[in-house]
Amino acid sequence: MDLGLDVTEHGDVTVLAVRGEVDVYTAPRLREKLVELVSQGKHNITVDLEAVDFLDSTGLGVLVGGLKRLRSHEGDLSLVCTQHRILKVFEITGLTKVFTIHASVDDAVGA
Amino acid sequence: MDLGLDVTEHGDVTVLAVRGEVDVYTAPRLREKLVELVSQGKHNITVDLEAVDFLDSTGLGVLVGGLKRLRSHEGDLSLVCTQHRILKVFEITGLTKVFTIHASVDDAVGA
Amino acid sequence: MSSSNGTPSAIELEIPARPEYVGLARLVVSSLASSRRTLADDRIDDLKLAVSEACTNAIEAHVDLDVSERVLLRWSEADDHLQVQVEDRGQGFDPRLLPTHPPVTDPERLNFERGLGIPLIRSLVDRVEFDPSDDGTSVRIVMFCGPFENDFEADGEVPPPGFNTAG
Amino acid sequence: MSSSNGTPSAIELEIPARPEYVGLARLVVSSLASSRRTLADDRIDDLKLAVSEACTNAIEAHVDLDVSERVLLRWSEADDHLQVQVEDRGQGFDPRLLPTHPPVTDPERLNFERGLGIPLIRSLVDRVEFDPSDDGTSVRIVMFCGPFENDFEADGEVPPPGFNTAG
Ligand SMILES: Nc1ncnc2c1ncn2[C@@H]1O[C@H](COP(=O)(O)OP(=O)(O)O)[C@@H](O)[C@H]1O
Ligand SMILES: Nc1ncnc2c1ncn2[C@@H]1O[C@H](COP(=O)(O)OP(=O)(O)O)[C@@H](O)[C@H]1O
Repeated sequence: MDLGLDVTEHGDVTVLAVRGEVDVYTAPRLREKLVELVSQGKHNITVDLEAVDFLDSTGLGVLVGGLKRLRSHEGDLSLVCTQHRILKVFEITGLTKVFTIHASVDDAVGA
Repeated sequence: MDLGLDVTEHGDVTVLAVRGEVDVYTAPRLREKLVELVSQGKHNITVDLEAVDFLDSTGLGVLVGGLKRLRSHEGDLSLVCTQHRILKVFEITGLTKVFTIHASVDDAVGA
Repeated sequence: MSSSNGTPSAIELEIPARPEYVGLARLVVSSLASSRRTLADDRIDDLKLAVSEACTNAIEAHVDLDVSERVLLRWSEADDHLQVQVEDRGQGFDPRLLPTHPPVTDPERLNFERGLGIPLIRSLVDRVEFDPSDDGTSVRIVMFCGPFENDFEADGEVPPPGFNTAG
Repeated sequence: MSSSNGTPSAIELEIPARPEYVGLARLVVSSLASSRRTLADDRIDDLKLAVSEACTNAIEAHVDLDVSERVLLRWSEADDHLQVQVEDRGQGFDPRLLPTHPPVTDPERLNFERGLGIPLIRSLVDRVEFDPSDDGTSVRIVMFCGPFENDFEADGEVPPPGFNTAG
């Protein structure tokens, strides 16, 4: 089971595009990548979830942890997500009110 | 698990396009369709295997049975197959020498 | 041959209690659920996520124990529902004693990276029972389907009990 | 929890002895095999077909028996090979007594719609053992992989022993 993690810079926004399934097996890699980006001074991160097939509570936990870490650096972690089944997980847990969720990477980096 | 079976007429050749997995569960439906076509007087049948994802010995058996039935009516059953992994099953069992195998439906109906 | 206690039509998958096998459990459940024509695609996704959460908890329950412990997933079907049971050999827990989360608007909310699994399960499936014992935990998940599907269909947009999303 | 006799890292799938479940066995085997990076795609296809044939035989061995009988598939891995065992509770058979087919150029060849499964298994995998007993049959399939893969790789184009393709 592969987890794809691609980083691109858009002005002062760092976009982390995630591909595949985020679960208890793969989430640690996502966490490490976020920690690495923050330690490189990237404090404005958008996580693009459009190519994610599956996201569970472990994945949610990693994103919440990333947001918390960035806020402590006066930064932010936002999301790109339009897939119904992924959005639903944020809705059920009330996390749509915690994260800024964009409809596209363009929206996110222009915002 | 779905098995798709589409019949089209090309002059005096009847093309049966099979889609999906042919195994012990689905092969009976393929057999019934072949029997039905023969009983309708279709004695020149090409089975198009290009959209088949999986074919096992049960599927081979049904095709051999169909060929036998058609030969007894002075007819023929040929195949369309270019997929390596499907062709391999015919090669291993020596059935490439029993069936005429075409590279396309056009080849089969023009032949 | 392993013990086939229970329904003859049950399907059992036994995996080592390790994170890399949760994906296999999901694959098996979604394959079985989609051959059950009466379950809509989004309900299959719900079931898949719920089972994945239960398997994750089962695997985590073994973390401090013998790594050779195993997790059993048992699938069975009836006319009007399907059932997935996830069994582990962990230390058990009391589902009534789980903490509730602060409101999402509370800055404290960000301190809760964990504890989202069981509320998710509760909200995604039609029925869930936790049966902890000294020998481990059995989680029984039920999805109604077939002729009764609509009667029991949950609305995924409404936050379930157990979450506090009020401002 | 079912008996986990044997390797702690083994994965077991137990299905009812019915044709509709062979597809699930294939799905599980190909998913497990593809997470094993050292096995090439065409070898995964070979393993999948061989296991499917073994499961089909196991299911057919139950046809006249109690329909509630079950088939067990056990997956295990070692450094240089992976192994799939398929166990049934059928009447058993003697693999040495299977008929050989007439040459493919013989018109009689068309009378053999059956009997292609075991020769296929033998040709597709690196090692296969049939272990019939009064209680049923166990088929053990081995594929070498990892550092030793190339040494053992079979050439799928060559007709295997057991088939007579000579004119
Ligand atoms: N199968 C289980 N065995 C033992 N404890 C469990 C089990 N499932 C859940 N728990 C307990 O319930 C807690 C809450 O679970 P959950 O809501 O899934 O969140 P998380 O797993 O992220 O902590 C877990 O931290 C664990 O202590
Ligand atoms: N697991 C099994 N239990 C009992 N008999 C078996 C088993 N596997 C194979 N056989 C016997 O061996 C024969 C040949 O099997 P095979 O080559 O797969 O062809 P087929 O299944 O088409 O007959 C079967 O017809 C059956 O009599």
